[in-house]
Amino acid sequence: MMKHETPLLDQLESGPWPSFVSDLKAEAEKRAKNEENIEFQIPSDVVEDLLGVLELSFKDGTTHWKHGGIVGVFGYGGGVIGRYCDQPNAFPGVAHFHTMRVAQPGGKFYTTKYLKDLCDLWDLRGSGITNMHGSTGDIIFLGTTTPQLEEVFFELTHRMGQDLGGSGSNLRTPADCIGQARCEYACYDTQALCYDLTMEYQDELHRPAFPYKFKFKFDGCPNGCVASIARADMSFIGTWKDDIKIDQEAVAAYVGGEFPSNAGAHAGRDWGAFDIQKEVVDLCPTNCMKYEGGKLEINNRECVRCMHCINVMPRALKIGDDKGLSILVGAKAPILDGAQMGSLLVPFIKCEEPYDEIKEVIEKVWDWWMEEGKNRERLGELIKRQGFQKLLEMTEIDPDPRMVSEPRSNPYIFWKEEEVEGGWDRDINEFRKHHLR
Amino acid sequence: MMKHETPLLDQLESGPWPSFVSDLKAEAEKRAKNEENIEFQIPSDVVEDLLGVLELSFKDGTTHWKHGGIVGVFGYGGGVIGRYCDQPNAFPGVAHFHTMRVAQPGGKFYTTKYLKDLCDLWDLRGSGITNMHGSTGDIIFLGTTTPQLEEVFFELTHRMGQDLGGSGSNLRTPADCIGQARCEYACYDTQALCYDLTMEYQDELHRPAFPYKFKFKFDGCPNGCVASIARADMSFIGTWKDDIKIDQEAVAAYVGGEFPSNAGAHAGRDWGAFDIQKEVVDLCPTNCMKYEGGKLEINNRECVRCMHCINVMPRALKIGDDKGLSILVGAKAPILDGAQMGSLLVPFIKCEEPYDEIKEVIEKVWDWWMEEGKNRERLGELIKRQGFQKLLEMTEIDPDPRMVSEPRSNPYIFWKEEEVEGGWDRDINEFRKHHLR
Amino acid sequence: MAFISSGYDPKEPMKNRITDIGPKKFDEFYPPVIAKNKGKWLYHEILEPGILVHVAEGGDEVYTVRCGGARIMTTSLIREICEIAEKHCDGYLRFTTRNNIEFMVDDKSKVDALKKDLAGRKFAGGSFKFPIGGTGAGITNIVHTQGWIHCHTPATDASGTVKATMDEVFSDFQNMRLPAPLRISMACCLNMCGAVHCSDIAILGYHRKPPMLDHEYLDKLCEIPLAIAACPTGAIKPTKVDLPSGETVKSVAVNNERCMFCGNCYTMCPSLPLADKDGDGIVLMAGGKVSNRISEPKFSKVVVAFLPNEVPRWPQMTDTIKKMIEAYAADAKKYERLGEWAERIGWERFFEKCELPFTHHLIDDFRDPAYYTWRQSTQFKF
Amino acid sequence: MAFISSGYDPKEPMKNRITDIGPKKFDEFYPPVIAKNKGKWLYHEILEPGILVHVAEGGDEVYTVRCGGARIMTTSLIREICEIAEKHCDGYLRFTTRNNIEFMVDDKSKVDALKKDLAGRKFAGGSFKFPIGGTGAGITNIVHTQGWIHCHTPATDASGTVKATMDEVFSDFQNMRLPAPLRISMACCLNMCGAVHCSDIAILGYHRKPPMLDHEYLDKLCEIPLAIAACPTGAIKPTKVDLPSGETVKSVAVNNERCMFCGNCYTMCPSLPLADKDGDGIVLMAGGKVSNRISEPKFSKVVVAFLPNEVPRWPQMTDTIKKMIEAYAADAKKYERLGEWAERIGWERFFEKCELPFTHHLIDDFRDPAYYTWRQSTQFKF
Repeated sequence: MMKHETPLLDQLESGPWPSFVSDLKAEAEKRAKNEENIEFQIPSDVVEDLLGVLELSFKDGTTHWKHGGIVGVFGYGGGVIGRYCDQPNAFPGVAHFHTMRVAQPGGKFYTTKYLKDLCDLWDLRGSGITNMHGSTGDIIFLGTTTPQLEEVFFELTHRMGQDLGGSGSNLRTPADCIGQARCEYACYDTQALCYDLTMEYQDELHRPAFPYKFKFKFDGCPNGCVASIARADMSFIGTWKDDIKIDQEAVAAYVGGEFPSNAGAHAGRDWGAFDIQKEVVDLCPTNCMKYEGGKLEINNRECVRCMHCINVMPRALKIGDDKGLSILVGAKAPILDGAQMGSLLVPFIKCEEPYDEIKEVIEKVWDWWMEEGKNRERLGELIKRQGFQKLLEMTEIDPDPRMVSEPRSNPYIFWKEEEVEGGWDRDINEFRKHHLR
Repeated sequence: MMKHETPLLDQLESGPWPSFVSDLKAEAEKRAKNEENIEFQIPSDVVEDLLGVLELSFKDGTTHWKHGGIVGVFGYGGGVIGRYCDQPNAFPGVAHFHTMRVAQPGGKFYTTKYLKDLCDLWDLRGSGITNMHGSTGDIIFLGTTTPQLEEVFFELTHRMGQDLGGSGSNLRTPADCIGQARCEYACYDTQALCYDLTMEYQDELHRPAFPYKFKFKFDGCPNGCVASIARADMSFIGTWKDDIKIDQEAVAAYVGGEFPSNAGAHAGRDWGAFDIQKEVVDLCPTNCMKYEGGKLEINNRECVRCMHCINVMPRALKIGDDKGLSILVGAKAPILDGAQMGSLLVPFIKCEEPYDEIKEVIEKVWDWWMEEGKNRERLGELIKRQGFQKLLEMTEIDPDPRMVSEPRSNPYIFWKEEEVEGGWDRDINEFRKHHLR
Repeated sequence: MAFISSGYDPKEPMKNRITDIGPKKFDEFYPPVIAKNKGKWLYHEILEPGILVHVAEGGDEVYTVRCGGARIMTTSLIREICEIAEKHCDGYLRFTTRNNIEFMVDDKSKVDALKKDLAGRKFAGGSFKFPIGGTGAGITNIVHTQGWIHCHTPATDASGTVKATMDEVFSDFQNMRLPAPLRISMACCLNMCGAVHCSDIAILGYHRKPPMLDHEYLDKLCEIPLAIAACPTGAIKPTKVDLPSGETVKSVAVNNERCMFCGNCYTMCPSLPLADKDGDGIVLMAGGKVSNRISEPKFSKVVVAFLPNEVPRWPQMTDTIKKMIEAYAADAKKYERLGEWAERIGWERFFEKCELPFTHHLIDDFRDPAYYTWRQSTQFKF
Repeated sequence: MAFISSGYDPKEPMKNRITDIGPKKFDEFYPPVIAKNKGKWLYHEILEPGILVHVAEGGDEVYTVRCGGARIMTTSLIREICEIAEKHCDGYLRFTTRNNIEFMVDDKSKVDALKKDLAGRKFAGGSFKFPIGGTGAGITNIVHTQGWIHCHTPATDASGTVKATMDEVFSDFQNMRLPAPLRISMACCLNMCGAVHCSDIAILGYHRKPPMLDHEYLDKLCEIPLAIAACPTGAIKPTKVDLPSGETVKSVAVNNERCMFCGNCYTMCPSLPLADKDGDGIVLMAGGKVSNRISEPKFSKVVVAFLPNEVPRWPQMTDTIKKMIEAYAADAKKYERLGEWAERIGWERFFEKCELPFTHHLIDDFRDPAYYTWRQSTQFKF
């Protein structure tokens, strides 16, 4: 018998999709029984009260969580988000219900040993509820009390060799796609770069010195599986400079229907026989392909590496050998000034340890943003406010037509005095000799 | 022998294109000789001094014309632009050199009788120099003195039945394309509508009551030969609602090469034989055409009336019968807030005398703009500032997805109190009963 | 319960302190077949919905079974996942960016037992614990935020709306009949922790009432200048208020007409709550994408300005989503993402085919760029 | 010279005054064949460059000979036009929107004599008075503004730049070898009386020095608040200035860093002149169009940030224009307008093929919409 009735939430137990309500109810029961005799360090009815307060929100259509307040672990400015219930008397188990962000490993690969250690820790010192994973990528420990924060941190660092992630106005835990670990499209080792930068910038991650949050995300190719172009202040997206490699025999196998096109992704409907002309050549955004006499040709100079043809025929077409990445900057969600996607700052850069060139770009961007950014101004907003040209000036990167989808359509060029012959100082009296009033 | 040496301008006499310098020099000589003994009412060396001051500008790279000052004809706020030379001693003939705008007839058709009457008047009372025509469309009398302004106006109105055009913060002289007078594409009688509105709004044209200038332009079809979509605060662009009419025999004649495609417009190069698939069907922006078995088919419901197919085969394809026009609003050149093109306000409206429905739209737009527009704020800027929705509210036009190229991508909807259940007044103390601080 | 010390000494917080060690290094967690073949993968194939094979240069293969899951997850469920991974996968597993769980085996012969095991596990309420799917031209798991379960600014619930939606579109999680992948995302307010602004379909919580003013406490709990500066439209001004007690306090006044309900002021100041049962609800957006495939990445567009919070299953919301998906599935061309389809047919047709009303709210009126969304052309469809 | 009164009495301006009669009604000026067949035209054809025929339902035809001309035109030249029209066209003629002159005859037999007559007329300096052309897939007359000949704000000359350009591209005025029509426009400052912002190629006069401050006269000649309000970037502030005379006057101060040289302040206040021999020159824009044909109307883009005023023939400017036209002619597909070509090949290729340098000035930094011109995609060409 649960502590609170949850008639509304109970209706979310039916249906095929995994029910978080069922999961939570089972956990609540398990904690109530406590067959393993765990010495819970926070109230054992925390899950029941969480269900109770959520049911109340379903009933009255509003949240019952209050602002965070400042809680955290000593010396860190992020990693913990304070959370308090606004009905603590009715739901004392969740009166304090703080979040801890645990930095996730690259590619989100795990051993069960590691996960079970996390579970043991969190069963003892927290609610037993997690997010796998939070929006930015961290493992989220959902709900504990203030005294447990340092304890959890101590056990994480001492017993598991594991740190907290970022929150607040600092570098957020960088996230990557699966990359070369299990993907043939990856143009660079996303996990290696992500890990290297994460370790290099631990200070920025834990001790806020930024105007606002800052996100790195690492996509191995333009397919963009971690959505870095939409979500990261700095997106690192793999690309290549040379030719797509064609295996003409494999092309023939696709045309002949021996290989499933698009890696089988469209198998749920009968779309008819694979038609290389219609499905590949005609859909190329730059029309740089030709299929004639059983041979596929690509004018690579006109290719924009959209990945479509490679996605459709992964066994026949391979990314090039001269690989690297593009850096885009400024993506963010709508608040406050409207959403932005990343804008292309570095069309191509090699991705080689120790990544000095990449770090140089990062640090120049940060120097500018820390100097000029206003409180709670994302990088994208600063670029908009001071201009893309200012970004180029501060990063000492040469302008390149690749940085724009089109040149400006307004002629409002802010010339600088040193660019204009004769400067700006002029003598009005001299002028008036030739131009009477 | 000319009064001023013009070595720089003289270099603009060579080359094939009509030389304005040659024309002006000839005129200067003619006035100097004055074989017809005209009693010039302004200095007879006006053209020589104009060449002189222009040569000076070529030499010193700056203009020598000053601000207008307020000159005009009694009771009119527009039609005259004052102009003074900033070197009156060196060029007394153009010390005062005002412009008069003469309202041009629709389609810019003329009789020689009319033009010669204008010439007689302008030889006597002005510089003998015109613009045929000014940027907005008027006949421009370029250069006379203040005392001649009323004289010219009197003669124009009394002897020629001809009025001045617009300038300043008022309705500018409306302009139209050649329309049904000599074009098979015209979806409405541009000259009739242009003339009717010009006469209806004479007061707005001559007596500034507007925040800034306002332009009407009338394009008979989406080809847009008077560029109304780029240049008019209110553009009237012909269109149709029903099917493009197809003459299959004529289609066959184009395919067979009997009729020159594109009305012969590409005859200067050998583009090869006409290929209806490549040149028409494949270029349709909505892919709504098919050419199979010698028959051209159009899925008219998906047609966006871009005119390409009709332009290519004018003898085979004709605009529909259910004709009317679209109204777009807000176009303007860059200054001050950046350029705008016209935005679609009325997707379709019939164009029938006495045009009451059209006038209703115009007057509602004006009422709003005159009420809310700031000094020197063009309509397009007001629409941007107060929003397209406000424009719809003020014109009482229902929202329609045709008005947008895409819905908003930001969710920042300014809901109004009356749209939200329960209104906005709430009791914080009641709220705090359920949500402790 | 007795306090159990980890070893941390609050009196000497720096003693033995370990900091800045970052996450675990990725390669500690690679299954052997991954570690061996990293960077040498040749190609992959989706064998059936939810089952992938990747083939490496040397001939090694890894078979992946992808399962959906709620991103809110108890340790009990994680332990169950571990149990499965130990039984079938030598103790390795991974999660995807979109909260799917992936179990990998290095031989085809191991796949069937794993599949069967996963498919057989259900929660007490009857829902699947580990539904297999989420691959290819179908619908994968919804990325989302916290909602009423843990956030102070939401305008709707996250886990509830997601469960309701995934139940509605479940067959497309286990099928690949769509013209292209369809990504649904959910954010419970427009802070958009989930960055849903580039999704094929986005569910967004939205407030519609300006903040209440808790004058009595405002100056005590908030820094007034920060609250004022937080407003993107400049709708908040400082003021003084006479309380019923007779006391005069510093507070703020809100120009309600200029409020766009973003809640940024509330984020800075808890005395300005917006949440309201009638005011809060759902905005639906559509047509975004992040991939650079064929066309460039696109923002989602607002296609439904408001739907009420109909707990517990938001039927109008799920019906509308379903309607969009069915219209898209019926009309789009192979490979065409939802936004590419809408652009090809024209948004006027999108509203017609999805049977959605077009209201004035959908016309952009936010700042200068709004202009670029209006139609500056005579090209449109009747 | 004696004053000749028109009959106007300055002492009684309202006596016999006629106002608000508008322009002449269009149909008074229609040639008979136009009046008869208005609204009944079936089709047209360009017989050769500059010569069109329009055929009406009943079989009537009108042949049009189109001639270029400078838009600045003396009465002598107009009289010559009238003489031609009387000789060949029963006293009718018309002008086009782009300052061409059109002579119309109602029978094919009349065309040759008219052509010959027109082609034979030249100015003393050797240029054609009435070059025939300006039709189809070629270059027609340049619409333009006043420039140094009559305007107070220009940054270059109009008639001079136009003459130099048309001489350079003259063969394309009389030919139809281009992929599509190419419209060149010219405006002598960014007031853009000529609205050149949607042209295939636009020549634009531009200042690059902030206004000089004529403090001594400023408050006498200007309304200071209007001058301040005129600045779109808020760069002008009120101030007081001590003159050498010792007098203190009200004036304005300009924040030069924020000046974008638009000259709007000068329009409101003559004591703020911008013009300067070194500072002023030419911006070239490209890729605009107004037609809705195939693609929607487009703005022109800035492709050359500055070229000096090299009088009298602006050779760098005309060379650059010629280079763009030749690159376009060589590379574009049939029917493709210059802007459509640039978009298809990508602007990175446009700069390469036209051999134009890409400088930082070409990246938009004007307000919020600038963002939309940056590249938010990984799609680009090396």
